[in-house]
Amino acid sequence: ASIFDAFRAEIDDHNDRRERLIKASRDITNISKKTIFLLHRIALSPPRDGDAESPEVSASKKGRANLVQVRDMYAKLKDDIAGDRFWRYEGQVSPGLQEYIEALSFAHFLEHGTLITSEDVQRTLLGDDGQPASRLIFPLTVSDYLLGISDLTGELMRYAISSLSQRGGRTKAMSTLAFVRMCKGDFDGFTPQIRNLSKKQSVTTQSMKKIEDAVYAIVV
Amino acid sequence: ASIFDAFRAEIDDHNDRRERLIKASRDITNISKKTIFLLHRIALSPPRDGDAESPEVSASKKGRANLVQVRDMYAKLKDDIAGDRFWRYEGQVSPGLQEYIEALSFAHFLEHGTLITSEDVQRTLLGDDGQPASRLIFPLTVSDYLLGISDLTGELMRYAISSLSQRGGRTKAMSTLAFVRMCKGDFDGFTPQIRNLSKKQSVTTQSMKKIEDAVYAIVV
Amino acid sequence: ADLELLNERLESESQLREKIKEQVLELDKKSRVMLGHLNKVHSIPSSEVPNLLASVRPVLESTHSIHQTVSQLVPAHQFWRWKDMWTNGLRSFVFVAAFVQFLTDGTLLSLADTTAQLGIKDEWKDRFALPVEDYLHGLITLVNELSRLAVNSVTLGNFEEPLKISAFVKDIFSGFTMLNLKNDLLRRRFDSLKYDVKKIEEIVYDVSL
Amino acid sequence: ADLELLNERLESESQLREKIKEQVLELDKKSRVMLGHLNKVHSIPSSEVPNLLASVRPVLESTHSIHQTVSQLVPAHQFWRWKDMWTNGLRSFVFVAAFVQFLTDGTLLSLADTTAQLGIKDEWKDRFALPVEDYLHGLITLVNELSRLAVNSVTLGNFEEPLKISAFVKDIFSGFTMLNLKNDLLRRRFDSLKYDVKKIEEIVYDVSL
Amino acid sequence: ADLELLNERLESESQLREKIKEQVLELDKKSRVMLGHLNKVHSIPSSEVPNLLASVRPVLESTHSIHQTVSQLVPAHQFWRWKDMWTNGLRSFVFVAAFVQFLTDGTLLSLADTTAQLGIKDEWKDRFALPVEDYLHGLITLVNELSRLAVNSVTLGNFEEPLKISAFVKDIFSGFTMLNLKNDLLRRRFDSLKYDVKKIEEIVYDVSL
Amino acid sequence: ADLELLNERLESESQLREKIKEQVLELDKKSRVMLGHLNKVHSIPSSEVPNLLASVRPVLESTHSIHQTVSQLVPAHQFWRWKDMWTNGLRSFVFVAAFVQFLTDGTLLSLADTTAQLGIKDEWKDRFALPVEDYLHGLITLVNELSRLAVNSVTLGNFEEPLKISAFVKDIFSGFTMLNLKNDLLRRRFDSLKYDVKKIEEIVYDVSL
Repeated sequence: ASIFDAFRAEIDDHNDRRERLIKASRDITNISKKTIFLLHRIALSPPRDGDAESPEVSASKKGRANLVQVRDMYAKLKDDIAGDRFWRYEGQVSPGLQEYIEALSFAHFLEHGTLITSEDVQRTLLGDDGQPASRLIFPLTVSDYLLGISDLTGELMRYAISSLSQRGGRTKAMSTLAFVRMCKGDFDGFTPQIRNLSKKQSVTTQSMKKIEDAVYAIVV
Repeated sequence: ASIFDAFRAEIDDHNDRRERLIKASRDITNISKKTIFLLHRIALSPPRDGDAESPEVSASKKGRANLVQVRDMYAKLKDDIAGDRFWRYEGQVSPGLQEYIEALSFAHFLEHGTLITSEDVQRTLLGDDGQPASRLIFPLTVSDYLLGISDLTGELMRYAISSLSQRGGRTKAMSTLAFVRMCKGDFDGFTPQIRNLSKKQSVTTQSMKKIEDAVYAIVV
Repeated sequence: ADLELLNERLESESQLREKIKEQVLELDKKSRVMLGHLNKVHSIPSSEVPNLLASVRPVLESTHSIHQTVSQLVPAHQFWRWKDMWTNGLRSFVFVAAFVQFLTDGTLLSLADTTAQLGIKDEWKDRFALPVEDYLHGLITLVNELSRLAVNSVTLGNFEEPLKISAFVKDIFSGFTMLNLKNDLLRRRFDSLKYDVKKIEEIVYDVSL
Repeated sequence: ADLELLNERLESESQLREKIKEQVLELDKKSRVMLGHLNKVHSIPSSEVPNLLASVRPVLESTHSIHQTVSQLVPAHQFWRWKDMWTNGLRSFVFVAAFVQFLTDGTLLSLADTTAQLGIKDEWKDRFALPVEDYLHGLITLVNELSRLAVNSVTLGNFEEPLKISAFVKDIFSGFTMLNLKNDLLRRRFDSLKYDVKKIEEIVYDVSL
Repeated sequence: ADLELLNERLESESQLREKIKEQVLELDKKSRVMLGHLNKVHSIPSSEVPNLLASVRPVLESTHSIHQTVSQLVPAHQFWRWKDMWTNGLRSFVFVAAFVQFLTDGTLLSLADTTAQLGIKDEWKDRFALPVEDYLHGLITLVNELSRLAVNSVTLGNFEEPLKISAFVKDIFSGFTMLNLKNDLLRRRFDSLKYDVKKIEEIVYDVSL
Repeated sequence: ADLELLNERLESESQLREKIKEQVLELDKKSRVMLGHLNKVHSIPSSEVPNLLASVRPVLESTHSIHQTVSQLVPAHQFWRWKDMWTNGLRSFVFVAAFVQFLTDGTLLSLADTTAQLGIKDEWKDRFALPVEDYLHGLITLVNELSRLAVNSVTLGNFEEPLKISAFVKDIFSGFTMLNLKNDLLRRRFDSLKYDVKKIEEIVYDVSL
């Protein structure tokens, strides 16, 4: 039975690592959700005279500052997700990561009005020395990127509809609508390859229609 | 809105009656389950010298005495289930009724070793004066009869397997097995017409195989 | 022998079911025809409505003889045993009769009058009847349809119709609020009536501007 | 020996499944491309619609050769065995063809014309065909999409489009009312059409004020 | 006009469905009768088996004419469209035929012989046939039943039967092992065969002690 | 541009998946062949076992080159990304190797020796390896099979085999009890081992009488 001793250590290591990553994923989800809430609150607050930047830009900056915590958490976990381990524990890492991408892409949209690229997301996940590729904490999968962004459209729906009650809200809503339509159109091609994307695309479609209906109601 | 006043009274009546019948059905289920427990206990107790009747017969008598309570409950409810009302509230009446039939048929089997007929079941559901047909508290449907008996086979499986550890248990188990096989065979023809019977027949088949395996284990 | 008896009972029930089903298919056809006709009310001027109703009434009457046939098929005291088979059709006939009545003179067809218009006789009551519940379902369908009609009549330039509809629907709605409905389909459909009432009020508001 | 024979048959079926699947993936790609193009109709002025349609038509035509390939892969008499593999794609092609036709001249594409536009030949009928049911599914998708278009055309300032859409959709709706549908997915989708029709009528109402 | 045509097609399909259903009900009755008879094999001495089989064979033959009727109802090329309606019955006939054969001479009925015994003609192949998959389902049911028979024959004092069953079942099992099954119901049922094989082996073990 | 890049990545991944799948189908075939051979061990005298094993070993060796091909297909550090594709096959190879070893000399094949017998090289470890978990799954399958073999060897008159099996299985079982398994498939399969161990003990008891 001595050969089982070695197995025992390996299995215990695996279980511990799995637990650590599940806990970290929950913490990252919480930080990301709080950041999204913060982004809504600041971006929709009325601009004050004398402010150098628009509410959106200042929301985005504060949001991104908040999200640095997430990067630090990943850096601390890097031994648990290095190399092949990332793939072994992908199921534990993904949920938090997708929430993080959702928050990050919302912050990016508020400042630039564009879709954050996967490269930009990957760039926030470098090791301490900030060097490229070789220093990735872990590789960003196409799936996590697309599924994270897909969740963004629901937030954008709430953002667009809330902004309709403000001055200049219609323009804001129309540009948000254009963005959501683009996401919907661009991502449709990925549905066969990415699991669960098709369900999220249906949610995106619903969000898009809700913005369209809200804009319509303002027009007539 | 005055026409709605009449509707209101009618709807309230209906709701009250429904509640009464659901409660009664639960009480009847409880009495029946307790009776089944009693039947197992007495029938499997060792026969004592000097007893005039076998444990089975005495179980059956006590069980049937117990079940008179059920008949009395139905008699008390007779206005709620008279005539067409039985069909309106069939869904509320059936669950308790089927449990009652299960208990009654178990008592009958213990005394006679045969399947109680639907007529015999119906005869326990007459009005106070004990007159036939015209005094039925309600008509017994083929479905309630067959579904009630189908539940019996599970009890018979427990009964047969318990009795195998007693003297003469093998003969008892073989005759119970023959009875269960007969139920299975006879009821198969009814599965297309009776909803849910086919599911209960699968349970009967499982019970039958369990008795077969138990008898086999005694043989080898 | 007992089982054979049971089998005979089941056989005769299943034959009865087949016979009733045939009649129900006929009723469904009539229902589709009348709903098809009445659907046009949303796109024709009010002057053409009487003609439309004239085309519906004979179809509604033609259901009487089918109802009678069903009432003869159903055994005594077994109305509730078989009624699920034709409930959908019956509810849509209630809707048709009540809609026709509303379009004719703006009044609400009572339960008794609906029963009469569907040719259902009181002496059949343990074999074929119109229960309150089904009558109420028909009225809810009517309100659903009237909120649509309010919209379309304005589009066709008829600004009186929404006022008429609004008063009518409010009476029905307040009648329903008196009922102590259980948490069933009728309750859920009633809960959704609020949106129709609100929609109709908004239209009345719009045309009053 | 018998089992070896059976295994050969199972193997060749599984190979055929793979081959059909490859074609179906191609069809799905084309479907996504066309839906992607047509999606833009909600955000462009009507003057640009002809160009949009011009970009869709050749893709639709390019499905012909794939349909032909599939029709050659499917063994004689086995259309109904394999059709589930491409049903979704086929229904979306029906939608695309019917949407293009509506946007072109406002008319409804018939079943026969749809079959022709998808390049499906009558002589393939035991291997590849367009069943009635799938045609009807495509039309329901079209109505769903048109209720969205009615909303967005108003937002873009085009107040004529909802009127055109409303008349078109009413015709389809009253056609469906007459159909004797089984109690299946198609039936449930038809039941939900009412909401689209109602929504479009409300839009016509809004713009008529 | 197009929709009327479509409705006619839907109507005739639904009538056809009814007609096939009638035949399927007949087949189901015969299936239940035969299963009822064969069920007795578990409680009778082996000397009575030939009589039992003699009572089953004519019922099995009587399915031929119904199969023929179905083959005439199904439109050309539409076997795969309608087959789900009778698949269950057909699989139980395969089981019956194969069980009868095993009880008669201990051999395995081939697919071709099963087809013949069910009176299915090769010339109907685009309307009515016995697919490999359904034949295999029937064989799995046979193995399930034989594990029960092994138990009961021992109880009845017949210690030879389990040996015969064990050899027969092992052959079927090793045949299945070679098949490249899809990940579907058939695959799952095959996976569960292991338990039957194991159970039968344990019975052989018990009687060999 | 970013999306195009993503698409290229997905395309190349899906091509890779296809290539690996081809290899996996080959592995599955080999697995079926070996399981088919080894299944015969339950019905042959022990004198014929060496010949049987001789027919299995070359097939097991023939998997080496496929494992190598897979190891070359998988990108560096992506073993865990792709391994689900061949896990089932790999576990059955572990079973085959360990069963062959047991039948040869009655010893337990270690993880390292299993890895060697499957031709898996240590230098592939971030692309193709034999994880502990899969090795353990293979051992559980072996115990399942050995409880069957214990039964059948007695039937064939070999009363020594159960004793050998019993000792062997007890060692494995006590090894497993040292592991802290999570509530997953491996745990559930381990829990079911108790029944096999008990069964084998009963057989040892029977033959010791």
